[in-house]
This record gives sequence, structure tokens and C-alpha cells, in this order.
Amino acid sequence: MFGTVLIANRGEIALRVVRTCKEMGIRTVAVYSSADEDSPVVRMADEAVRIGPPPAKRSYLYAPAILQAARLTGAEAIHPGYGFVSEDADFAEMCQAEGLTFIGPPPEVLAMLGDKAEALRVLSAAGLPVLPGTHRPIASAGEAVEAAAGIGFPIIVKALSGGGGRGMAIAMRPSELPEAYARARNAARAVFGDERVYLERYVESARHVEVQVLGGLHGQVLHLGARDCSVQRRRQKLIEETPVPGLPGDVAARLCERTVEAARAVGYVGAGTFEFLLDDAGEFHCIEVNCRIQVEHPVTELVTGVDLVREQLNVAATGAPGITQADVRLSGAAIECRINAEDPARGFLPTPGTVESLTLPAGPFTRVDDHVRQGMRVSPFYDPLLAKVSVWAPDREQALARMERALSECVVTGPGISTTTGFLAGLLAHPLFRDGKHTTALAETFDPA
Amino acid sequence: MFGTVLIANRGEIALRVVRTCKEMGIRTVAVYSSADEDSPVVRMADEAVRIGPPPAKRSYLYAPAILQAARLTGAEAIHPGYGFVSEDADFAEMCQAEGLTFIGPPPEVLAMLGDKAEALRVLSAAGLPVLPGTHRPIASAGEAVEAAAGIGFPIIVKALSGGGGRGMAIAMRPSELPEAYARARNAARAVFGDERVYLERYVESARHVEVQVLGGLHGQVLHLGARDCSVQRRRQKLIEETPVPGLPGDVAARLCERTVEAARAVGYVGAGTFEFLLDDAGEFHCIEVNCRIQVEHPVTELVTGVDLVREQLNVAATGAPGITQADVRLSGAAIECRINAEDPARGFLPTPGTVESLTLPAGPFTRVDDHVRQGMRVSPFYDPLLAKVSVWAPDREQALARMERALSECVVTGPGISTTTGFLAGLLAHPLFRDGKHTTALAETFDPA
Amino acid sequence: MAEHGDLIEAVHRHAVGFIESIGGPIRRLKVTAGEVTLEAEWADPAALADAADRHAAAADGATSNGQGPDGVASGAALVAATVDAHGTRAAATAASVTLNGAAATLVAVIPSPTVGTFYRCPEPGAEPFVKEGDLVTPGQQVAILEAMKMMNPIHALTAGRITRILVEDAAAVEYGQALFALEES
Amino acid sequence: MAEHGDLIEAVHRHAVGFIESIGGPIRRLKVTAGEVTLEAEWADPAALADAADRHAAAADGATSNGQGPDGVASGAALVAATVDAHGTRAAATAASVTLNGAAATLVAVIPSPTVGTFYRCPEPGAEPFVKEGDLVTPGQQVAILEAMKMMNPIHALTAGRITRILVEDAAAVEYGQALFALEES
Repeated sequence: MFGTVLIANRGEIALRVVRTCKEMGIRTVAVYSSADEDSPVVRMADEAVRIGPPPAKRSYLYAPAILQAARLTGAEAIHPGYGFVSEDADFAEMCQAEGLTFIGPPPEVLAMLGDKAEALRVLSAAGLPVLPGTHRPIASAGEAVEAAAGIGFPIIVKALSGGGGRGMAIAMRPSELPEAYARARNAARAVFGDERVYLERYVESARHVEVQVLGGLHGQVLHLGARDCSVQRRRQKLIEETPVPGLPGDVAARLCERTVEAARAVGYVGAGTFEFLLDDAGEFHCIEVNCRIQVEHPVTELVTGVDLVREQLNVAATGAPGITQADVRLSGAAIECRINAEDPARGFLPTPGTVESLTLPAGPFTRVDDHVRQGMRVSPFYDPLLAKVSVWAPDREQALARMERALSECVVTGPGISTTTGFLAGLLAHPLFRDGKHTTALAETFDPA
Repeated sequence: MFGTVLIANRGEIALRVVRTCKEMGIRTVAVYSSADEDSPVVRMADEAVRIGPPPAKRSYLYAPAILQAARLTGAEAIHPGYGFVSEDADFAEMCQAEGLTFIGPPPEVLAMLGDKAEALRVLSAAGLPVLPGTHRPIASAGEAVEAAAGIGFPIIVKALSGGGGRGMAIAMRPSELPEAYARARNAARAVFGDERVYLERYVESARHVEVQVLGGLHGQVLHLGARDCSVQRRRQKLIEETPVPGLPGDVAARLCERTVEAARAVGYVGAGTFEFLLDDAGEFHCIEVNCRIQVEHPVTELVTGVDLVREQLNVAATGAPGITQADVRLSGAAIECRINAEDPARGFLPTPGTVESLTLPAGPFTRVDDHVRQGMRVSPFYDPLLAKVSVWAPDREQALARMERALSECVVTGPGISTTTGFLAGLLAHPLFRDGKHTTALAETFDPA
Repeated sequence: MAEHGDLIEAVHRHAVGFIESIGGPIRRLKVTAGEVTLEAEWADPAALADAADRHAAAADGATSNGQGPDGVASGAALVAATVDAHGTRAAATAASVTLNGAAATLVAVIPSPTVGTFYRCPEPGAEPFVKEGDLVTPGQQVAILEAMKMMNPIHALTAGRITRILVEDAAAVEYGQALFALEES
Repeated sequence: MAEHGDLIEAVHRHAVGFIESIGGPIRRLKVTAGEVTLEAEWADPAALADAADRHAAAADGATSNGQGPDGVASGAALVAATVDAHGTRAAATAASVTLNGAAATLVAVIPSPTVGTFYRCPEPGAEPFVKEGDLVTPGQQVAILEAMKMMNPIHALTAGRITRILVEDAAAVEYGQALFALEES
């Protein structure tokens, strides 16, 4: 196992990784921007290096400073968490060049699955169902209109280097396509510096289902069950749970097995998530692969008892997971809620500020992934995630009741700070959600007031 | 199920019970003394009634005020938590007389098992091994000396109404017996207002092992595995874990089954704990039964997934547990540490005071049972328990590493406040404890410095 | 002081209101009408313990001379009530009211000795023990508290004028809850 | 000011020491020698953002006239360094030192533009770029920072006298870490 691991991230996931490293006796190095001076991870890590100013492009995305910090602290491996450099094939390659282990899939795999269109070609070839689409960049509005014929409307225009739901535009009918094409292209250029876009059938009403996999260097791939993340706003997940409500066990099992085969076929290594749309007809369509630990990994940990970060480290250090498929027994139900510093009443405007009083839930079968402390400033520079609250119970109904109880304990106050806690409680109480009949449309349109 | 439950307790266990009641949709009534005005349970409960001044005898032990509060708030049942009135047969009877459900065993059972000597006779008759002893009160030093012959030294003189390790004295050899007899008798009179004492063989070096049972009204009794609570100071448990380290699975299983039979034989109802000494020869000796929820119940919840407070409520409301023995699957290992406001450097002197900064652990497989808040006063009137930290892991070694990590996150500061966190961390690192070869002597003699 | 009557009443109302509005172990409250100033002094938590107990004892076994069984003077019992008010919304305290030069007056409350039901009258339909404005003497019965089917008399601990009855007849009250506000004479 | 030399040096030491000892976004520090007073003013977190960025930009592309690529004057860059010092143990700030009537002097620091290794000399064995007591001009090279095998020159952003070299030769430094303390002239 590694002697020293550098965590190239911030917030709750940096703390999450440090926790498991400590438990494994691994020395940790935290890197931080000057906006995160007072983050607990700076004190909890064995060493901390300030790598840049608040803007991520000059700190958490600035590879030279991260790698230099690794060199100066004698780190042997870098855990990228999620976001930032976590799926950056170039960064993974720079790590290799520096003789550092990048804790994630190899650069080739990141590059292949990072190109959304190529990824779909590969996944389809690997036997996973994908939505009809061009799966290659479209050079002009005219070409788009031609291609559309073979796809059928509605159509979504997506950025090739896209992700997080940005750089997308929807055309409900042919007449809207040219404008949607232009819009997506501009967004793609602006957001990803890569204006290439492709076309895909747009599924209006669907569930978001994903399969957690774990792969070793030698084709050992196993799954840890499926999650439902259908409660989303602007493609940002708000509530995640496992098992997938209403999905028969055998259907879920088949989905997981097919995903494992595909993951093996594409040479997937490390922890990853294969995302699917489950449409009204009950059909699954693979839409992308997240080549990293997911924000929502705790629900999987709660029903399996597997520490996914520990397994990431096992794979990175030894080439093999510390567990086999036989060790993975799914038990009970788990739900996670993301507590964000956002004001639902003002279009989920982030509400940075200093936390005056902070109470997070505790008690039976309740897990909190935190990083904010009383008196700490919630920075305006990064995502507004204050904490993740997860609960386990023998069944979904008890888990929902438990989460309601847990949310009722959350108190985060400070000048200007609002949180999504009330909004989440409202969603939990929504009949569609309680019945597990909700789609990705629920949170978009939900108004607690 | 009950509509309204009154919690006749304070601190972490009151909050613990409120949490499960909320999850079950039960309205809660908290009662509190004027020293506990700012306890979170006062706000979290649906209703709160101040029942008396700080001294417990005038509030948490003052039955008339508790029962009057129940009447005024329309409570149907009273959950007594642990300590205070939880094992008081008279209180249970007063509840009955008031038409209230006492959440615990019936008064007869409480009376029978509350008389330590009678309890041993009954348990022995029920087929459990007990230590040689008089199992009846001894009226004089002379009688003690006579009886000693049939028991063998060392001998411990115990208060009939004893508990919590008070009202006891040890005689290593015959010459010490008369003085030990007198000492125990005086202590018993002072502490329990009942000077009756009995003799029992004293086991110097032993493990403390206990079995968690759950009984229904109609002889349905099941067990939830065994716990090891050998890390004690002055018979106060500091660290508890399950499974019992080093105890072969089949031996543990047999112990649990014999305990279930005995519990059925004595008509045990509700959640209870049968305590045993495991001597160097590998023999078990039942020493007493705790007729209530235990402080250390979370470790059992972590390995079984069973909410024990929920089951207490099920039994009290319906006469039957919500689960059967077949539902109880033990998985992994769990450890609990009690964080006390005590100063190990000054003989574990309680250190009341106002909490200025408070950080409790969080993260993967980490459970906290809390009740203290930043800015809250830790009262000098009650036990100094600040929080319980519990962790789960697939095996004991990982659980120990996880607990070490969790303890390293604890920060409780304030003028005059010390905690046992460092002492606990020292114990966790002790070779005897790591090897699971420790006895109740470990913490008594341990000096972290 | 007669011409100050209204002002006093107003100040009392504000004092009680203020005490009701704050938590925290307030010990002494100063309201100056002239240059509207309001000073609050908080209790020493250490003092809380025995004081509370003394008061409880005193309040329980309250005898006609307003002495607790342990012989604590009513004044002490009052202080106890005061200090014991730690953190309560409607609990006992004392306020020294200075009205441009008028003599300071002590405002006290009679707290409930335990959890129960508060009755103003000896029996249904009868005259209440006391009305607002009445003068009471130490040990005089001012109400009944029913707890566990027993009728417990509530006595005034000090001499003074009842300025406010803080609880509705037949209402449930908790330990330490202020029942009457009175202006000590 | 000559006769005040020692005192100034002492005050500088205390100022830097104080800044090192506290966290928090300190913005301005006042130490008065006479009636020992020490005032600290904290930074406005809002200002932090762009200022920090401006400074970073300026520090990175630091040119011989001490201007950032976006044309930020060295003064601005210094303020940026100051504000960006938010929460750091050894970071930039300014202290106005009043010695019974002597003119105020501004103390600045030269921060590290990124993570790397600090070298005082052009090459091993050579003379250091600057020594304590040296006068420096804006844009003058004062050190080398090695990062990712590249040698980056560190320039003075303002004119002044080097009062303290805060980092050992060949030591690892982090972003924003104070390398030199200087007294602006």
C-alpha cells in the first residue's frame, strides 16, 4: 500500500478520502487554495500545501502546482476525488510522467470515455443499449438536419467534451434543430473550449439509474448494485438512493451483470459509474460513464458495507480490489440528501457566507459526510455542498422516515446563508417520490411553497 | 402503536429515543430539569415539560412530577431510557395504576431481577451458571464467616439492591471478611437505603460479556448476539464491542441460546441484557440482568441493522417484537467509545462547564449519539457522558483503525472541560486490547501518560 | 407613587415581557423610564444548584411564615426562585425600577413548585383567592396546584401587591413557571 | 530615523511574528511603541477574490516594471498580496509603525507565486541575489523559485529595503508564502 497519498480536491470528498487513508495508515497530503485555509482537511491531513488563489483554474485545476506539491511532500499517489482533475486524461498522464500513481482509470480509458460520442460507440459495441444518435461530431446545422432523420425527435444536441448537463440544447421538432445546434455549439465552446457537438434522441420522461462498478487491472470487474438518482435539478442530483425503487430484483441484477461485462470489455479500472436512462417503456439506455468516485457513493457503502475509497486505493496499489463479487451482499435501503448552501426561493442562488451555527444530524443509522465547521466561511468559489446526509434502514419506507427525521435536525445559519434542507424535505414528502414513481422532471418543477 | 410517548430521561438516550419515535410517527414529550433547559431534546420533542430543579431526586427520579406531566400531555406510554426510573418496579407499577404503559419489563420481573440475590437464585434455577454465593441476605459478620466456608475466597460482599458497582467490598482472605462485610453494609445503606448484603465468589481476572435479548409478552424471546464490555473503570464501561473478541462463534451461539431459554423461563419482556463474567478457565458466570436499553446498544444495532428502541416500542405496543430470530443476522464488527467530560489526569474528576467548541466525528461507517451543542453547559448534576462514538467495519481490526480515526476528530473544548478521548485512544492502542486478551483489570490500571 | 401608577404598571409589563422573551439565566433587570435604559444581569450558573434546591424545598414545604423547612428566609427563597429561573421563558426574577428619582421597587414572582394544574379558586364558582391589585402577606394562600389528584396550596412567600396573574385558571403549569407577579412592599 | 533603527527592527519582528501567530484575513496592523498599542484590521472577504487573482496574475507574469499582465500597478499587486494573505500564517500584510512622532513606514513582503523550491542564489556557490539590508528596485530579481523543473525568477514588486529573508535557501515554499519582508521607501 502507498506510504503517502496526496488528495487533489477539497470539501467533503477531500475529508472523506483522508478519513479512509488514516484508517489504512496512509500518510495524507492535502492541497488547498487560499479560500480554503480554514477547511478542516487542512488540519486533519498529515501535511497541507497551499497551491494557489481561490479560483479553481489557478489551484484545484492547476496541475503544475498539484504535481509540485506531490513532489515536495514525497507523495506516491494522487486521489483526485470527483470533479476538478478527476477525469482529466492529461492530468493522469502527467502523473504517470512524474512517476505518481493516479488513483483512477488509466489515461487511455479516461480519454476514450471522456469523449462522449466515442464513449457511446464503444459502450454500444460492448453490448450496452444506447440511444439513437450520431455518436460523432456534427460539422454544420445542415448535417444536423440530415442526421436527425435517422434519429427521430425530440433530439438533444450535446457537447462532445460535455458533462454536468452543460453545453446541451433540445430540439422538440425539426424546425428547432438549427437554433438548438447553434446554441449547444456556443455553449460548448464557452464552457469546454471545444465546440464539437453531436446529436442524440432526447428522452423527456425518464428515471436516472446508475450501476457502481469496481475494476482491477486484470479484468476483474464487479458491481455493487444500482442507484436511483432521478431527483435532479438542472441535471444536478439532489437525492440518491439504493436499491432502485420499483425495479424488480432480477431486472436490476441483469442490468448490473451486463454493465460488468461492458466494463470488462472497455478495460475499466478502479471505481466507476455507468449511467442509464430508464424510459417509460422500461428500456435502459446507457448515456455515459463517470470515471471516478461519485458524490452519492455513501448509499452504496451503506447497503454493501464496502468502503469504496478503500477499494480505490487497493486497486491503485495492488491492481486488484480487496473484495470479490461474492463479498458484495446488498442489504436494506439507503438514501442520501445533499445539503447545499443555495436559496430555493431565489432560483437556487448560491448563498456563501460565514456559518454562525451548525447542527448536522446524528443518531441511529445516520451518516454525515461533512466539511463545514461553525465559524467557517462557505466560499463563493466552489460548489455549494455543505454536507451529505445519508441514512440506512431495512426498507425504503423506514429509510424515508429516517431521512425526514435526520433533515429535521439540520440547522445551518449565518448572515445570508440559506440551505436546500426544506426543499429536500418537501421532495421527500412528495407522493410521486414516496411511491417511487418520480422521474427527472420531479425536482425541476417542484415548488415546496 | 402509541400516539404519544413521554421520555422520562435526559441526555443522549432521551434524544436517541425521540429520534426513533419521530421516525415511527409517534408524538414525543420530553421532561427536563431546570439544569437541562438548553438541551436539544427540549426543542426536538413535540412537547417539553420542566418537572423540577437540577437534583435528580427532585426531577428525573421524582415520579409524581413525571406522571403528572404524562397526564397533562396525554402521553400513553413512558420510555424510561437507562438509569433513573428505568428499572424501578414501583415506578412501573405507578404507571400501570395511572393507565400508562411502562416501556420495559412488568413490575414483577423488575422486582425479581432487581433483588440481586433473588435474581441469582432464579437465573440459576433457569439453567444459567452463577458464581457460588449465598444468594440471600447475610444478617451478621458471623453468619458471613460461616457462609464463606462453602464459597471459597476471594469473596465479594454485594448490596442486595446494588448496581453500577456501588455498595461492594472484597475480602481476599477470611481475616478481611468481617471488615469487608461492615464496609459493604454501610455503603449499601448510604447509597441504596437498604443495608442488606450477600456474599459471592470474587473473580479477579475476567472478561465482561453480555447477551442482548428481546422478549415478547407470549414467550417469544430472541437474542441479538453478545457484546464485550471488559474495558471498565470502577465498573463503569468505557469501550464496548461486538462480537466478543476471541470467542469462537459456536461458543457465543451456545451462550446466546442458553440465555434465551433462561430469559423465557423468567418471563422476560422487552429489551434486556444478561451480564456474564468469562473467567480465565473459559467458564461463564451470570452476574445480573439489566432490565432496560443499555448505553452500549448501538454496537448491537450496527451489526444487526435492528433499531432496538423501535423494538422496545413494538413490544410495549403490540406485545411482540417486529422481528424474529431468523431476521437477526450478525455482520461485521462494531465498537463504541463513551466520550465523558472527565479528567483522567485527576482521577476522572467530572469537568462540567460550557462547551465553547465542539466537533464530533463523522464520515464512513461512523455513528454518533450526541446531545451536547456548542455553547451548551455540561451540567454537574448528571453523568458526564458527552457523546457516544460508534463505528462499524467488516472485521475488528478495521473497526479499531476506524475508531482511532474517529476519536482523532473529536474536539470538545471549554473552560475547565476535559474529556476521556485521549485516554480511550490510549486504551485502543494497548497491545492487550488490540489482541483482545484484556480483562476488566486493563482500564483500572492503565495510565496513558 | 400614586401618580406613577400607570407608568409602574407599564414598566412591570415590559419587564415581565422582556423576561418572557429572553432565555438565559437572567438574575437582575433594570429598566429606567427616563432615558430609556434597560440593564440585565445574568445569574452565576454555579449558584444555580443549591439555590434551586433551597427554593424548591422552600416552595414545597412553604409554611405560613414563608420559611422553607431548612429555615431559608423568604428572601432567600425568592432569590432561589430567581436564580433557578435559568433559561426559562416565564420565570422568576427581580427588577429594580427607577422612575426619575422615585424609590426603587422590587418585582417578584410566585413560581409553581411542581408540575400540575393551576386553580385560582378554592372550588368551582367560588371567589378567587386573590385578584390583581390585592395586597398579600407572607404565607397567605393565593392558589391551588393540583398534582397527582392532590390539592397543594400555593402561598405568597413575601408581602406585596399582586400586579399580574400570569396563568389562566385551570391551566397546566410546569415546575418553576411564574404564576403571579407581585410588587414587594 | 537612524537612531530608531533597532526599535524599528524590533517592531518589524513583532509585527511579522504577530502576523505569523494569527490566522484570519488580517489587512492592516498598527503597532504603537509608545503606549504599547497594537491594532489589527481584518480583510473584507469579498475583496479577497479578484484581488487574489489580480495578485496571482501580477505575480506570475511579473515584469521588470512590476506590472501584472492586466496592467495592475505594483501597489495594487501588493494590496492583493495583502488581502490574499487571508488566513495564512506567514503571509503578506502592511503595518504602519508609529514611533513617538516618527513618520509611518510601510512594511511589505514578497510572496511566493506558486508551490516550489526557493533559491537565494543564481547557482550553487554564487552570491545571493539580495541580502538583508539591501535596497531593491521594482522588478529587481531577488530569488529563484523552482517549480516543475523550471526556474522562475522572483522579482521585487516595489522599491524598498530588504529587512528580513523569511525562508531558508533551498526550502520548499507554498503559494502565497512570504519570502522577503521589506520596508518600502
